[in-house]
Amino acid sequence: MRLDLLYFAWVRERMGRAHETVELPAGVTDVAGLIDWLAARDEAGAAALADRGRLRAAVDQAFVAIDASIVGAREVALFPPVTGG
Amino acid sequence: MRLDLLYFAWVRERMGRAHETVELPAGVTDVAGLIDWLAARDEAGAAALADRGRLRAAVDQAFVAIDASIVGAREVALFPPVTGG
Amino acid sequence: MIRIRVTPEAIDIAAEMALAEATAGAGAVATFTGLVRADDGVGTLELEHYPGATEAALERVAAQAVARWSLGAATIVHRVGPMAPGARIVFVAAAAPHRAAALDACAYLIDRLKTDAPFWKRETRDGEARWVEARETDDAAASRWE
Amino acid sequence: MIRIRVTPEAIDIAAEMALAEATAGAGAVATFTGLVRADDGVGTLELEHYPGATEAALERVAAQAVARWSLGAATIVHRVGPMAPGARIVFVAAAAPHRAAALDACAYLIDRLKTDAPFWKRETRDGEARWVEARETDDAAASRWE
Repeated sequence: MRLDLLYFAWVRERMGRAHETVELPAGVTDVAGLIDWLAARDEAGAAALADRGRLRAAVDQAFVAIDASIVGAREVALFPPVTGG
Repeated sequence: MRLDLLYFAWVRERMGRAHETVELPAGVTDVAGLIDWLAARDEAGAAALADRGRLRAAVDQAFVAIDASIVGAREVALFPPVTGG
Repeated sequence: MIRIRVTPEAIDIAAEMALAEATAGAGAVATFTGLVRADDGVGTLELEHYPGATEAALERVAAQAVARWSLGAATIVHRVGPMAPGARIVFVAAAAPHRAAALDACAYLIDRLKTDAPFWKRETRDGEARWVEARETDDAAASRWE
Repeated sequence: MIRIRVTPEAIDIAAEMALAEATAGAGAVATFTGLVRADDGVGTLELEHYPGATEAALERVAAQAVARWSLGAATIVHRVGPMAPGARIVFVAAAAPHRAAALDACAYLIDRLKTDAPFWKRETRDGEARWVEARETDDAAASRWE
């Protein structure tokens, strides 16, 4: 499955990129699985995604819980808790 | 006792004046007594002060209850409930 | 900083905001603006007040808000005299380091002003003038701060 | 009327107020402005956001407020990019016929924005940049509206 990934704030900095398009392995079906896969992929992923408690996600631009499905999604974003306003 | 009286809004209109200085009779010692005396004094006073439930007062510029003392006061104001803001 | 103005002039919100924002520690400014409603048939609104007593009452309300919420600034500007539909009648602002204090203090300023300051509104509709009646909900709103 | 802006430009409060005030039935406008505090050692603040998702989130928050309090107008303007101490980060406004609705809706807009919109703050102090941590009090403030 082809998926656009976006990273923000310190997740972006540690990933070393703001976005990428990936070809997901068949077993990755939710946000938590995506995070596991990215963390195992390379050192940048391991560093950016180590602190699971401080990671938040959006699927197709809607905030979701970490166990949310990504089946059929076009875009997933990973980022720290928001701090606007 | 010499006392400055101020009237506002429809109390002012019905009294036909915005202020006056009066010489109070000795028995008038509180706001309620002042209102009774003014209402008995002339027709304008009777008309302006008939609706006691809708009258409010200030003694020396501080809002007070209708039974508040006016002994030693320099200025008493009579007016309807306030409607600012 | 407490800023009280009772004025026949139009209220300049940009200027008032700049003053409130410039106070020490301001990270949050909450404001309330009351307007002459443009769509309910009022031709003009006229505001009468009790000179001296009005300013003193507004000072007291502002000082209470500053003390209760440790504000950097409390502003109350109230227009008096005749004004047209759409005009600003009143503007209040509360500046504080954080938003909860600014928001609560702003509500306090306008709620207390409604019951504690000697202003009277007279509106003209279809050529006929009438004094606006006080609303019981204003007393209820003011008393929730006690 | 819902007005959402996410912009690198300075926030013009006079212009935003005029738009909110001009909506049908406006007798009351409540606003909240968040500022870069000028006195706590921050050199610059930088706001990052998630283009598209941010605007959609702000639209949702504003639409919920309009529906819940029957607002004439809900405005959310949020600045992004680098900004200096004293600058306005965010401005929200709620216009309604009466003040209780305007005040509550204004608090709702800023409380929900803090938790529901994808913005991230990075501040620079003494030449060192750090990402601002989210505050638990923000979640508490947002959840009181549920």
